[in-house]
Amino acid sequence: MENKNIKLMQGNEACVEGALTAGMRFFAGYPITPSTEIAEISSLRLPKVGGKFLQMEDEIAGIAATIGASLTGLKSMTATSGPGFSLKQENIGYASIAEIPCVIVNVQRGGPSTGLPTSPAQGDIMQAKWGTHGDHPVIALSPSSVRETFDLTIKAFNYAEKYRMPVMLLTDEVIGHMREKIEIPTADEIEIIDRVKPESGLDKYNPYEVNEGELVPKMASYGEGYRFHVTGLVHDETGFPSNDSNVAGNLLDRLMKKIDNNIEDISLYEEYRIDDAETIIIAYGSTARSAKSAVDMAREEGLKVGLFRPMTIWPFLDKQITDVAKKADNIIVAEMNLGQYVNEVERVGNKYANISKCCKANGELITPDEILAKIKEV
Amino acid sequence: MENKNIKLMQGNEACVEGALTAGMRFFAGYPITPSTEIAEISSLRLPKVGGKFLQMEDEIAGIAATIGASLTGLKSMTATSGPGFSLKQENIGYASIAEIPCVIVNVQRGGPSTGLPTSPAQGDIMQAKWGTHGDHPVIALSPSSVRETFDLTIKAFNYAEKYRMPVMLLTDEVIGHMREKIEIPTADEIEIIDRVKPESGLDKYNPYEVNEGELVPKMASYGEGYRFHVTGLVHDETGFPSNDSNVAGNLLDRLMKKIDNNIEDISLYEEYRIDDAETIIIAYGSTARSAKSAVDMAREEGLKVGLFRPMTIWPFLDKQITDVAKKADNIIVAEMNLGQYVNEVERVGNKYANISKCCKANGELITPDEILAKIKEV
Amino acid sequence: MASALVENHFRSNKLPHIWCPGCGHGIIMRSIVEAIDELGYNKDDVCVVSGIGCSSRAPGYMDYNTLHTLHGRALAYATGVKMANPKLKVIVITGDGDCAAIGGNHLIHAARRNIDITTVVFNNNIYGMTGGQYSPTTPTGEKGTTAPFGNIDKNFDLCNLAKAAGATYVARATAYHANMITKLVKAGMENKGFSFVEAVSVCPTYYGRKNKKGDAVQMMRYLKDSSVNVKAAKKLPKEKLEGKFFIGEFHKVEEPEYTEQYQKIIDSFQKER
Amino acid sequence: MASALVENHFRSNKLPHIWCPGCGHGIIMRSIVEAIDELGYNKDDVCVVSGIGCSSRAPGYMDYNTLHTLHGRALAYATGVKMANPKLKVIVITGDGDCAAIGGNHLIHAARRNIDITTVVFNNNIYGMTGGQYSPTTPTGEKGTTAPFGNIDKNFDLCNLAKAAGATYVARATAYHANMITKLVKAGMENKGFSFVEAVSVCPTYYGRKNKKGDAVQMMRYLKDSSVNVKAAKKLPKEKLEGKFFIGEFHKVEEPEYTEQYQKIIDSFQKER
Amino acid sequence: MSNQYEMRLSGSGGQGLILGGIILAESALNDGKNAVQSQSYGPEARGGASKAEVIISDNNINYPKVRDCDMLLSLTQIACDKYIDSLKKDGVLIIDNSVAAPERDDIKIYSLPIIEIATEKIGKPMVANIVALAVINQITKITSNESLEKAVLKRVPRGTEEININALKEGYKLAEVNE
Amino acid sequence: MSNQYEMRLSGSGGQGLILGGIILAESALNDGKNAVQSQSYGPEARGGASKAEVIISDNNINYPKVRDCDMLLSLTQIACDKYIDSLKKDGVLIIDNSVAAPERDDIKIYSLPIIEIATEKIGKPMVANIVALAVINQITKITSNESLEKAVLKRVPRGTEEININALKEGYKLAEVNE
Amino acid sequence: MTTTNQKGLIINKNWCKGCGICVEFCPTNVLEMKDGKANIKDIDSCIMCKQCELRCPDYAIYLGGKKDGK
Amino acid sequence: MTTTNQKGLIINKNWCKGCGICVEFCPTNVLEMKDGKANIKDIDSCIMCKQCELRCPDYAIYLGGKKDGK
Ligand SMILES: Cc1ncc(C[n+]2csc(CCOP(=O)(O)OP(=O)(O)O)c2C)c(N)n1
Ligand SMILES: Cc1ncc(C[n+]2csc(CCOP(=O)(O)OP(=O)(O)O)c2C)c(N)n1
Ligand code: SF4
Ligand code: SF4
Ligand code: SF4
Ligand code: SF4
Ligand code: SF4
Ligand code: SF4
Ligand SMILES: [Mg+2]
Ligand SMILES: [Mg+2]
Repeated sequence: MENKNIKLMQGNEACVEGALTAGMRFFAGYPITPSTEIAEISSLRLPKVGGKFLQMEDEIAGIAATIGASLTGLKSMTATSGPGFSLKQENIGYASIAEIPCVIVNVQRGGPSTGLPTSPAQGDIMQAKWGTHGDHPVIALSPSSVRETFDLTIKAFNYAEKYRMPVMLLTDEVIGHMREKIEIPTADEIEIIDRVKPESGLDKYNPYEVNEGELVPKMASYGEGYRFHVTGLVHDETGFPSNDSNVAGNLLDRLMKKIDNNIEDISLYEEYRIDDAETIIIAYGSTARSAKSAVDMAREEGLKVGLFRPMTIWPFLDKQITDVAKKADNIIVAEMNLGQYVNEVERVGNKYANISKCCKANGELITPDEILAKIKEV
Repeated sequence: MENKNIKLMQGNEACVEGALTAGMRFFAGYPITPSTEIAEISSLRLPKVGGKFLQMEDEIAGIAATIGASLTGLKSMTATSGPGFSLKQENIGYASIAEIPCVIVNVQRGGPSTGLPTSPAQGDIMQAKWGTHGDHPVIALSPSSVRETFDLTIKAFNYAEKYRMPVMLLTDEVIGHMREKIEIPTADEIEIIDRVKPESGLDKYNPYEVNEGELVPKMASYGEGYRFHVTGLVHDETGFPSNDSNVAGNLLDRLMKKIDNNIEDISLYEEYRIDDAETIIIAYGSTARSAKSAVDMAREEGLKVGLFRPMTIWPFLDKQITDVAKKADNIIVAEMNLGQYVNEVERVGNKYANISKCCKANGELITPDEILAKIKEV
Repeated sequence: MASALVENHFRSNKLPHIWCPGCGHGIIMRSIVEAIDELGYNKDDVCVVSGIGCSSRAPGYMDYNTLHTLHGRALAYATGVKMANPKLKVIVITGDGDCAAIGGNHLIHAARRNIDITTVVFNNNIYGMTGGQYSPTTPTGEKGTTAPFGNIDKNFDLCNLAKAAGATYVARATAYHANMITKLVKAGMENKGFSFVEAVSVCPTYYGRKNKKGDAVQMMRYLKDSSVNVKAAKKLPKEKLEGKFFIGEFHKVEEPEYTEQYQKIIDSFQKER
Repeated sequence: MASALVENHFRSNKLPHIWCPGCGHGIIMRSIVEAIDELGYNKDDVCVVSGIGCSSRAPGYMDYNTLHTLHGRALAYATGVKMANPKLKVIVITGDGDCAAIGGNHLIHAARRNIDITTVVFNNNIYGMTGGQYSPTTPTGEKGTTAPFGNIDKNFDLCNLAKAAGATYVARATAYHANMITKLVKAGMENKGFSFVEAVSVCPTYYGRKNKKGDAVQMMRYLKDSSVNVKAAKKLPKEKLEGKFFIGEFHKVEEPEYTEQYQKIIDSFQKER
Repeated sequence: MSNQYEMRLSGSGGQGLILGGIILAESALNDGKNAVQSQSYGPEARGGASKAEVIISDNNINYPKVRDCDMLLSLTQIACDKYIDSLKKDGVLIIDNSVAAPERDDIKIYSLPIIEIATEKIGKPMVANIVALAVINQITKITSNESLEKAVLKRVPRGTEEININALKEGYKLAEVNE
Repeated sequence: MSNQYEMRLSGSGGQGLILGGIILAESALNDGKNAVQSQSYGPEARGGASKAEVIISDNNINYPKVRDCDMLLSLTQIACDKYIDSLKKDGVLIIDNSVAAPERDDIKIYSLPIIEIATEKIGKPMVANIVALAVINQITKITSNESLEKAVLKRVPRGTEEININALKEGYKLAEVNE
Repeated sequence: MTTTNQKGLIINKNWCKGCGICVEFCPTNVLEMKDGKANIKDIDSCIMCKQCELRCPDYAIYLGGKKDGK
Repeated sequence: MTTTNQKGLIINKNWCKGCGICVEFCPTNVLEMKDGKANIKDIDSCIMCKQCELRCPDYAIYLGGKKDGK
C-alpha cells in the first residue's frame, strides 16, 4: 500500500465513498442487513463534509426524505435490502414521474419476505424494473467488485442527475460485505455530473419544460426563488396536474425516451474472452466473479467459453445481448435467483442461440464449479 | 329481468359478490380510487353473514390483517389500486413464503405514482409478478366483464385455498366501475374449494410438511389445538427458521413447483375466431373487449383475425401462447401500458411469429379502431 | 379579480379551486396565507408540502415552493426539505386521513424529533377525496361509506397525540374561527420546533350528507356553537362544556430543535479543521 | 432439564435461545409465560404475534399459537387474528424499533381501536438485531452505530404515547422487576381492550458496549437503581426522583372493546332474520 | 354492433343523471336486452359537471365506452357545450329549455322544459332525471314503458314511488306533445 | 488461481478474528498483493462462533469465498470441529493448545498456547488474535513481517501499539520455537 | 360579474359557488343569495367587518375595491 | 452438567451463558462464576427465594429439582 490510494475496503464502504465523491450531501434510511453499513458509515462521514444524515422511522420515510432533500438541492441517497426495497416502491414511482434525481441502493439478500437476511441473493433484479405500479423509466447498475461499487455509485449519481430520475444500485451481500483491494482514483480520473439548473433571474420557470436540444427539464431547488409546484399526478410542463390524455401520453412518452434515446450512454458492460467463444456466460454482480473463474477453468480445459457481464442491468442491453446471442451457440445465464434476467435474455436471444440458466437461490453464492459443470452440460 | 338472477351490477360489486360466494368472511383494506367500492360494499355485506370488515390505517395494515385472519381460519381478501398495491408488496412476499391463502384485488388505474387516479390502466401487470423482492410463486387473474369478475374472484379464492398462496385479481377502472348485465350462477354451478385441514387430534402437526400425493401442507387455524409457528424466514417443515442452504433451496423449489406442476389447472383463457386467423390479437381485461370488437370489424372486412384472451395472466400461458405464435403470422399484443405482457409473448413467440404491440397509457381505453388500424398495419 | 391577499399569495390563475361549494378547506387555506402575509415572510422562503386528499390539493394554489407528495408522506418529504435547507419555512398541509391514518407514523416521529415544521391538519373527520369513508377522527357512532352501521372506532384526539409524541406547539381552531387559525399558525411558525395546528374543517358533500349535518352553513354554525376556548373553559361550569370541544393553544414548550442540533454536529467538525 | 414452567410453556427443544449472554429479553419472555401460567389459560387459546428483531424471536420459543411476522407489522397481523377469532388471547411481543419506529402507526391505531390485544415491548433502547443503531427510545445524547456523535433525537415515552393514542391499560416494568412484569402482563391480559406494557430490557452487546454501560449485571443494576414505582414516587422528594424513571401502572380505564362492538353489529342482523 | 344504441346523459352533479343511467340500463335488462352503464369519475365528477353513459344492445356489448352517441341529454348549458360534438349525425339531442340549442342541422333537437315540469308540476326539482328518462324513452323508444316504470320503482327511495311515477307520466306527456 | 492462498480464522465472538482477518488482508496489500476478506454474519455470528476468511493472491481474485482452505486457525474446540473438514489435504492447521488436535494425518498441525501467551506474557487475552497473526505469518510466510507490523499498527486503537507489537513478537517466537 | 360600491365590497360571481356562508355570518345582513350566488342586498348596512371575506371558501367576496382604487 | 441438591436448586450448564446475573442478585451469596458458568458455591445459604430463576435470561438455573422428584 505504498500508493496511499490503495486500500482494503468493504463494498458497502466503497458505496459511501463513491457517493461522497459524487457529491452526496444527504442520506436518509433505515437499518437493514446487509445494507446497514452504508447508513452507519454515512452517519459518520456526512456531517464532516457539511452533509446531513437522517435515520428515519422506516424505509418509506427514508426515501421520501431523500426525494425532499434532492428537490431542495442536495445530491441524495438511500440504501436498503429486500424488505425495505419493497417498501420503497411507491416512492420510486414518485421520483420517476416527478423526475427527482436520487440513488437507491439495494444490497440484495435472500428472499422472498424476511427469507435469509444474512445470505446473498440476486432476487430483486426484476423488482428493480417492475416493483412500482405503472410504467416508468429505470436505470439499475450492478457492481462485481469493491472498486466497481465505488465507480458505479458515482455513475448512479451521474445518471440520476443527468436524466433526473431515481437510479438503483443493485449490489448483493457478497459484494457489500467483502473487503478487497481498491485503488481510489484521483479527482481528475472521475467525471462528476450535476443537474442542469435554470439560469437565475428567470421571469417564468416551467419546471417540466424541455426545450429543443435538452435532455430533461432544468431543475431548480426549493428556496432559490422559483416558486414551482411538484406533484406525483400526471402534470403538464408547468408542473400542475392535468387529466388531459394528450398531456398524460406525452409525459409518459418523454419519461421513457430519456432512456430509449440515450441507451448508449447508459450501457455499461464487460466482455471477457468472448471473441471466439462458443458458449457465453452472462452474469452480473458477485455471480460474475464465479463466472469469470469458470471461464478461466473452462479455457484451461480447452473449452471456448467467454463471459458477458452487464454492469447496467436496466435498461436491458438489448443490442449487446442480441450480438452475444448471434455470436455464441450457447448462452448460460448464471444468477442467484430462480431465473429472472434470463427471461430478458431469452426474449432477445432465443432466435439465435440456445439459452439456458445456471441458477441457485439457497443463500449461497454460485460456485465456479457449478458454472463449469453447466458449461459442460450444454 | 324475469330471471331473478339477472342483474345490472358494477364490476367492483361483482367482485364482492363473488368473494362472498366463495366464502370470504374477512376483508381488511384502505380506501383508494378506483377500488374503494369493494371495501364499501364489503363493509355493508360482511357483518350480515357474520363476517368481519376492517378499515385499517393503511394498505400495509390491510393486507397484514388479511393474512392474520386467514391464518385464523377465515377466507380473506383485501383490495386496492396502484399506490396501495405498491405498499402491499412486502406482505405479498410474506404470504407467499408462509403459504397463507388470501386474495388481493388490484383495480388498476393510471400510473406511475399518483398518476391518473380515476383513469383506467393495465400498468401493474409485471408488478403483480415481480413487485415483491425475491423469487416467489404468483397467480394473477384478469377479468374482462362484470360476470367474469364474479367468476374469477371465486377462482382466485379457490386457487388461494388450494395452493395456499396469495392470489391476485387484476382488474381495471373500466371493468371495476362499469355496470353491465350479469347472470348470477346458481350454487350448483359454482365450485368452491376450501383449504385442506389436518385431521383433528393429531399428535404432531408439522405445518409445512407435504406428504406423498399432497399438493401443499395441510393448514390448521390458530386456536384449533395445533400450536404451530409461522415465520417469513426460510423455514423447514416444522415451520421453524433455518439457515441451511438445503432447506432454503428445497423450500423455494417446493413453492415454485406448486405452480409449475399444476399449470394446467391454473390456465384460464378464451380463444375467439382463432382457427384460421393469420393475425391474432392477445389482449386481457377491458382491452380485450376492444380487441373483440376489432376482430369482428376486421372479419367484416374479410381479414383473418382472431383473439387470444388470457384470463390467467400469471403464471404466463407459455404453452398456449407458443401455440398461438406457431399458428399465426402476426401477433399483436394490445394492452393499456407501454408494453409489459408483450415482453413475455416475445419471449416465447418471437421464434415463430412477428410480434408487435398496440399500447396506450394515457388514461383512455384503447379503442377498437386503434386495434383495427394496427391490424391493417402489420 | 381578487383581494390583494389572494392576488399576492395565490396562483390565482388556478382559482377557483376544485373544492366543493362550502368546503371548509378554502377558508383554512386562506387563513394560513394570511398568517404568512402577516409574518412578512419572503414567499421564496416558504415551502408548503402536502400528501394526498382534498386538503392536500391546497399547495397547488399557493404561490410558494410547493410539493404535493404521496398519501401520508408529506411530513417525511418535508423533513428532507427542511434538513436540506433549514432556512426554509416549512409548512405541511394534510388531511385527517393523510396525517392520522396512513401518515400517523410520520406525524409522531416528526413531532418526536421536534423538527421545525408547522403542520396544519384540515380535519373534516372523513376521507373527502375518495368519497366519504370514515377516518381516524370520525366520531364514534357516525357514518361513513365504510361505516354504514356507524363507526365503532374510537377517534383520535390529534392534539393530544401530537403532544404525547413530542410536538412543542399544539393548538386547535376551526374553519369558523378563521382569524384564530391565522393566529395559531403564526405562533406555530414562530415556534422553533414542531408545531401542530388542528384546523377543524367541514365536508358538506360527504360527511355532512352521510350524517345529516345539514349544509355548509349549518356545519359552520355547529363549529361556532360547539367549540369552547380552552382559556374560557376553565371558568365555565361543567354543564356548559357538555358536547363541546376545545379550541385554542394547548401546549407550548421550548426544546432543542432538530436541524439546529444537527448543525452543531457539523459545526464541531468545522472548528476542528 | 428445565423448570416445570419452562417445560410446560416453552418449546424447550428450541432452547437455549439465540439471545446473547445477559440479554434482558429472556427474562421478560419468562415473565410473560409466568403470567399466562398464573392466569391458567389453555395454551391452545393463546396466540403470540411478533415482528422482526431480537425480541421478536421470542414466539418461536413459546409453546402457543405463534406468528413471527414482518418488521413493524405485528399489531396489524394480530388485529386480523383477533378479529377472526375473538376468543383467542392475543399477545404481541415487539421491540422498541419494531413497535415504535417502523411499527409506530399500527401501535397508535391498535390503541385507538381499543382492540383486546396485550402488547409487550421489549425496550432495550436500541436496534439489537441489526447491530446497534439508535432507536426512537434511545435517550438523547446516547450513541448508536448510526449516532456516532450522540443521538440528537428526542426519545419517545412509549407509555405516554400509547395512552394518548387510546390504550386502556398502560404500565411499565423492567427486566430487573421480573415479577412485576408478570403482574402487569396479567392485568393487561385481564383488561378487555388494548393493553400496553413496556418492559425495559437490556442489550449488553450493543447498547451496553456502545455507551459504556458495563456488562449485563451492571445494566441490570441500573434498572434496579434508577426506577421508581409511580405509587411510591408521590411520596418522594424531588431530589430523589432526579435521573429516575417510573415503573408501575400508569393508566387503566374501561371502554368499549373493538371486537365486542363489531359483534354487536353482527348480532343486530342475526336478530333481524 | 349496428343495433347498438349509445346514449349520454349530461348535466350537473346532483341532478341524478347517474341514477338515471342506471335505471335506463336496468330498464333495457327488463326488456331482455343487454346494457352497459358507465360514468365520469374524479375531478370531472367533483367539479359540478356530471355524465352518465348507457349502451343498449340486443347482442353482446364489447367496447364499453360511448364515443359518438346516438342520443345526448343535456340539462345544463355547460354540459351541452362540452358534449354536443360527440353526438352523431342524425342523432337525437334532448335539452332542457334553459339550454340554448346548438347550431347543428344534422341532428334532431328536442328542447323541453324538463326542469320546469319537475319543479312546477311535481314540485320536486330532483325528479328532473326521471322526467328526462320518460322523455328519452318516449322519443327513442329504446325500452318499453313498463320496463322503465319497473326499473324506476326498483331504484327510487321508499315513499317516493308515487312522485316518481308522476314524473314519468309528465315526461311522457311532455315528449308526446313535442314529438 | 493456483497461487491463491486461502485462510480461515475461526474461534468465538470477541476474540477479534475479524479484525485479524482484515489485518492479514491489509498486510498482503502492503506487500503489493491482492486480498479478499469476508466473514460470517447473522445468527451464526451472534451465537458465539466467529469466522473470518482471507484469500491472498498475486493475481486477481475472482470467486471471493473460501471453500476448502489452505490454512485453518481455530482458537476454540467448537470452531475446530466445525471447520476442520474444510481444510485441504496438506493444509496447515493452527490450533490453540486448549483445542484437541483432530485425527487427520494429511495435514500439518501446530498446537500452540496462543491464548496463554497473550494472557500471561502480554497480560491481555484480547491480543490473542495478534499473537495468532504472527504465528500464521511465521508458519505460512504469507506476508512479510514488516507489512504485517504496519497493518497491525494501522488498525489497533491508539495507545495500544506497544502491546500489540509485543504480541507480534511473542507470536513469532512461539512459532519459531515450534516450527 | 363584479359589483363595486362605495364600501369596496366585491363579489366575484365567477368564483362564488353559492355556499351561503357569507350570507349567514354577515352581522348586518348585507348579503343574500340570488340565482345561486351571493349578492349584495343592502350595501349601506355593511360595516366593513370582513367576516364575509374571512369565511368565503372561494375568495369570491372581499373588501378592497376602493383600496386598490378599482 | 446438572447439579442437584437438597434445596432442589439446579443449574443447567448447557444453557447457562455465563452472564452472572444470578450470582449478582442472589441475596445470600449462594452462587459464583466458575469456568464462565454459574456454579453453586454454598447451597446451605440458599433461602429458595427464586430470585436467580426469575432473572436468569436463559432458564439455566431454577428451583424444582425436588418438586419434580428429580
Ligand atoms: C397509498 C394511497 N392510499 C390511498 C389513496 C387514496 N386516497 C386519496 S386521498 C385519501 C383520503 C383523504 O382523506 P384526508 O386526508 O382526510 O383528506 P380530505 O380529502 O378529507 O381533505 C385516500 C384514502 C392514495 N392516493 N394513496
Ligand atoms: C422492513 C424491514 N426493515 C428493516 C429490517 C431490519 N431490521 C430487523 S430487526 C430491526 C430492528 C430491531 O430492533 P428492535 O425492534 O428494537 O428489536 P431488538 O432487536 O432490539 O430486540 C431492523 C431494523 C427488516 N427486517 N425489515
Ligand atoms: S369532498 Fe368534502 S373535503 Fe373534498 S372538496 Fe368536497 S366538501 Fe371539501
Ligand atoms: S444483540 Fe442485544 S438485544 Fe439482541 S440478543 Fe444480543 S443482547 Fe439481546
Ligand atoms: S364586510 Fe361585514 S358587514 Fe360587510 S358584507 Fe361582509 S360580513 Fe357583512
Ligand atoms: S361565501 Fe363565497 S362562495 Fe359562498 S356564497 Fe358567499 S361569496 Fe359565494
Ligand atoms: S433461590 Fe434465592 S437464595 Fe437460592 S440461589 Fe437462588 S437467588 Fe440465591
Ligand atoms: S443468570 Fe443464568 S445464564 Fe446467567 S450466569 Fe446465571 S445461570 Fe448462567
Ligand atoms: Mg379528511
Ligand atoms: Mg430494541
